[in-house]
Amino acid sequence: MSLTPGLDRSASTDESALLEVCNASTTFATDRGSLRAVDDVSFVIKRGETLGIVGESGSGKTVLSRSILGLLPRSGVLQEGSIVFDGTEIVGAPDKLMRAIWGAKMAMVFQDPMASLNPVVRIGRQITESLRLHLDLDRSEAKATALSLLEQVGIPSPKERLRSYPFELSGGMRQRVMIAIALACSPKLLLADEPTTGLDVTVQAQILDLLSSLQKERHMSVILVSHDLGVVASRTDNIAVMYAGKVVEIAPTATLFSSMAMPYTKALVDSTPRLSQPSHLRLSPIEGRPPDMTTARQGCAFAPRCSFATDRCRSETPPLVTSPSNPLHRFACWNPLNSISIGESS
Amino acid sequence: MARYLVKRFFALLGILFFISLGAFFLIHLLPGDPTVTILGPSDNAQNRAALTSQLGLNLPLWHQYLVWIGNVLQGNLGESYITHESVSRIISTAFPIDLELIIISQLLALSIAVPTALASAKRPNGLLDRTSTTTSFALLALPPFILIVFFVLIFSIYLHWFPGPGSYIPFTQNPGQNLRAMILPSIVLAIGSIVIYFRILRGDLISTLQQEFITVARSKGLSNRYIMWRHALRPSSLALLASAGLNISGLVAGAFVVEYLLALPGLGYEIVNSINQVDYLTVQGITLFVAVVIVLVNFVIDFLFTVVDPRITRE
Amino acid sequence: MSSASSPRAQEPLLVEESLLNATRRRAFGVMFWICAGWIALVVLLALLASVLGLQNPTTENYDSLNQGPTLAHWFGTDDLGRDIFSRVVYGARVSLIVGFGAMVISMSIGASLALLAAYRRGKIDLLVSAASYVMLAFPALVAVIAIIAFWGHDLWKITLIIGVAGIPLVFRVVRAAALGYATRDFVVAAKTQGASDWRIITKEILPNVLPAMVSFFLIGVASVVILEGALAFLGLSVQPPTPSWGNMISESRTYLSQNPWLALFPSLAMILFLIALNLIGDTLRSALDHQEGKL
Amino acid sequence: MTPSTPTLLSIENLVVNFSSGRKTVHAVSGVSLQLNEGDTLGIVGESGCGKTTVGKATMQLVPSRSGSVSFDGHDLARLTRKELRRTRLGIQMIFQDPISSLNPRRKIRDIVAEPLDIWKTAEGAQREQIVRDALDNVGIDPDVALDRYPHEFSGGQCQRISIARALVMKPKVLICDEIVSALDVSVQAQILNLLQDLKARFGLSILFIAHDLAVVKNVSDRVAVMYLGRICEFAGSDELYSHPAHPYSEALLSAALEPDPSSDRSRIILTGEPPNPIDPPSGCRFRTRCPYAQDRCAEEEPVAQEISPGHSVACHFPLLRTNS
Repeated sequence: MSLTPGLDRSASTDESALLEVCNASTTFATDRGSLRAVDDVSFVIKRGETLGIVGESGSGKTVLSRSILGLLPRSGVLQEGSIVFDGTEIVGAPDKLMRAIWGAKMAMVFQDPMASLNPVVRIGRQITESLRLHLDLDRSEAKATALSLLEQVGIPSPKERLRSYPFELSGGMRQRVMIAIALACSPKLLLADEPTTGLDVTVQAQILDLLSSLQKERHMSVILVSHDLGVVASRTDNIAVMYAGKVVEIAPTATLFSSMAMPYTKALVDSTPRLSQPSHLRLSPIEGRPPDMTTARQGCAFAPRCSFATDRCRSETPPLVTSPSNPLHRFACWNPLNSISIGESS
Repeated sequence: MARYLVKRFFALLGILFFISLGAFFLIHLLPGDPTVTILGPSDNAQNRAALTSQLGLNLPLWHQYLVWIGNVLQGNLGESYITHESVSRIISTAFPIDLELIIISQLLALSIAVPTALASAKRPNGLLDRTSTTTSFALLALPPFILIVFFVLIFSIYLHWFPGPGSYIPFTQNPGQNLRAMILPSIVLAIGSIVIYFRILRGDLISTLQQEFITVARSKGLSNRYIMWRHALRPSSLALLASAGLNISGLVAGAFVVEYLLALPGLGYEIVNSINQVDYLTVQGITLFVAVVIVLVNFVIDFLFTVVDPRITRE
Repeated sequence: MSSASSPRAQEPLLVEESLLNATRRRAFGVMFWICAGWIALVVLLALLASVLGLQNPTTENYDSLNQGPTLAHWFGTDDLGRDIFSRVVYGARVSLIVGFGAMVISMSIGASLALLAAYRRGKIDLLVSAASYVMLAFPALVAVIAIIAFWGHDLWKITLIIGVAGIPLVFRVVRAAALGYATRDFVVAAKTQGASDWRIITKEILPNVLPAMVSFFLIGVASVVILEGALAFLGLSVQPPTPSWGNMISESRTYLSQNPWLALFPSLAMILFLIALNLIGDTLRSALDHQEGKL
Repeated sequence: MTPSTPTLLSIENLVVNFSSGRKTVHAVSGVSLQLNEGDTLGIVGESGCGKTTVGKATMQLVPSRSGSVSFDGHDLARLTRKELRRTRLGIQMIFQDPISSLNPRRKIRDIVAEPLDIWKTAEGAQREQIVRDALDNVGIDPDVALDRYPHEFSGGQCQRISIARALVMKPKVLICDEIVSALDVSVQAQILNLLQDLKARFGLSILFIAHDLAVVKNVSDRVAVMYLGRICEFAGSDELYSHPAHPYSEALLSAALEPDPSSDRSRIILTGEPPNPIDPPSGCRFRTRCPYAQDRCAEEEPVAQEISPGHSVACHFPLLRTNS
């Protein structure tokens, strides 16, 4: 596919690409004018690969994941660019077409499992309904499959649980049920939007481990969206950092942490308190606040909060460029950090 | 669930007790002398005193209450001071009319309100939604008595489609005639309910459709129709049920007005006449009966709540 | 909209998720102001009825019976030759007094109890809630009819009785609204700063519940106007010859086939008044809901 | 009580139960803590461990079943309502949800001035000046903020305003209940730094309640780890994080995620979730999830024992220090 400007050719021609997001933008009509929540985002996910999307609130990560899923409201939303999933163009696709993809090839795990499960429908039916729809199973086959799914996600006494209502389960169990629902028809792509944010620390670790083991077993692609760098740090192949609707840095996970180029990424890492740091260490917050997305901007969106910003940063928007040291590392910055590392590897 | 219902049941018994007190004291604390009603204003004091003690009206109020409630518990609601017909009999002939009226009107109301609400909520601010919301708004401002006045004028007097007031025939005598006489009052009564049900259900459906679990249902590839009926309707019907419980009292009131205006000899007609004739025991008896029915309907609704939302029994 | 318990970032709610549920902001719009103007006009006419030089609403004139609208009688005359326009204007007084008067009674008592119950909870709440349940289970219309029938039907008694009968409903609505605020952290914060119960109820909770109360008040007035009309049909509202909309519609039934105007004008007056009240109440409520979503 | 660090707030054997229908929720079961002057005491634990209830019971916002809370020499539970209102001013609380903490229908000026209005301590120009100073102290521009409503501010700014309001009456103790968990990381760091500054400037003592281990470590001098209504471990901040002695503390620390792909240590992943506080396990409450649990743990409730100065643990088989 050659119609992917802004994308690395080696990435776009890779046959094993499952999802190709190309110059995707999503704009909302609001009271205060149009709001470009996702702004010209491009990336590729290969089969079996995990991409972490990290960003603070308002960075557009949630809207991006919904855009990929094609689940945005119809009115007041403008989607541009192209999102090709497994050979199908998602942008502008009618619901009729999407229904064959939703649940069957692409599934989503949402943030709040209590809100994601229908409170008055038994767990069993919430799992079996997509099985019966997509795989055409009869009632007993669907039930048997649901049972084995519950076992796979580690729910004790799954048989009884099929007849339970969501409120009878704990938070962690509910999220396991959500995962079972999402995995029911063996999708090729799983979008997990803040899947552990409301959960306790010890449960969060369980759920993330479960997700990554299932992902390996099924050779599924996963998009893990989180505000927490810690969540994505150890379980992804690549990480995309979003700020003000744009992907500002994207790289293989290890590369990102070892040689981050975008000052925002570094600031994000530095502002997070760490267990390994001594107590009372002064944190380095990012001063100011993210830009108002409804007003037109000039230059880099992070420039007003960036300590390295120059006049150029404030007037010209930096494009997403490939790092000279690593073809898989791309960033949008005029004054990247770690210029030494570029020199080293070239 | 059983424990929840038992708990509700005992709460209802308590409510019933207070209602019996209410029905009794409401009537007895008010001015008015039944002996005047029965004997006429010109009778002498001696007869009046005799009748007072015969009716037990000389006893202290609480004693009168105990006598009355004792009889009621044995199924004896007393008899009318005027016609000497037993109150239970008055109720048993009048109540089927209310029942028929309410059942027909509610079936009518639900069969119109639910599909309209589902269709409207699918596209809020769409053409259908705006039309039906505006219509419901107009209907909300049409009191039953105005509707009746103009319906009678148009459909009975000008068009002769339906019989006019006072043409009630019991169902057992002539089902066809009976239904013809009931259509007009049922429609009038239904209109009020349609508006309430439509507005509540539409509002709840719209907020349910914004819930995450609806997005999840869509992300499973389920059809919109399936999502509306299987995922959205049930969690949205709680407020509808609750309003039906509150509405029942208003419905009875509406039925009473409609009956009185169209001279349908139901409970409403009877009670207004009894009140005008200061017929204590009949008013008391019918009030108690109606209150008990309302309480029982609410008990059924409480049960339906547990069917619609399993969370309720376990709080 | 969101559960406050989850330790997640709250801000996306404001920024991103509100977009996903994008509903366009509803301004008050022209209809709202037309309706408000209409109600103001009705109130003004009713207040000034006696100084406007209208014909006496109870003066009978046998020279012009059952007339349709004319220049002399804009709305025509009734079966006793009385001017219908003037009767409609004077009749508005009854609807306004009963409607607003009864709701003022229901609101002031019901809302005070509700705020107290919602904030203090415990025994007060239990007691008043139970009492409201009992009262709601009682067939209100029957009670109202019976009391009015036996106690007498002048304007003030009707207003008082309907007002008292409305207390439990107001209580339940306001209590439900207030409960949502009574447990918010800003109430707790005020408490820890030593605010008295009175201060918390009036300064912290009430301002938040007030818009819902205003909206419910207007819709309540509409219901009471309808109830007064129904009572008139049962012969239990103000007594003739004093005009009220309900009385006029009720009396019109006798001559309806000869003179539909008799019913038309008072009906129109009532319906337009009800529509205006409902629309204002509803607009306020959805404006409130919208605001709520933003908070 | 040594004169160098006198105890300001002392919680002794606090027990708080809630009734849920016919059942009893054992929210806090015998918690004792001392907050010394100028100290920051962290309480960390998962949801439902009772940490928030400890804060609320300290403020007498929920009734305690037994135990005592003494502040500045007063037993708070024994004060009359009137005395409590006055004494409690010395302790102020900041909550998790910045939006819900501020009355949406009042202007920032009136929100911050609320305690002044309640106690009628300042009026007119003086009131205005105090409010302005308070906002200045937390980094909010009073000229912009005074006449605005809370919904015009971001979560972080609302949290600053909450802090400004809490500090108006010059309290000695600040109870912070999950105050940064609703905020973005970058904003979170701003608030944590602000808290440190204010503490130093106004000589505050802080009870810092949170679920995030790294955050608690960053702000606290000493940390108590809670599980299901009890304190299982209590130690100096750095000590606890480097040498956890309770198996629960160890598991909690190892489950925490760090923004660093190389930090994937040998992890202890607990199975299951905390049991229901309606029916807590006998003996040690952690035993149902503890990888080292033995019969004794079910029979006997472990009492807190000091394993090194200032480090106590409630476990029959505390982890030894040798493995480090």
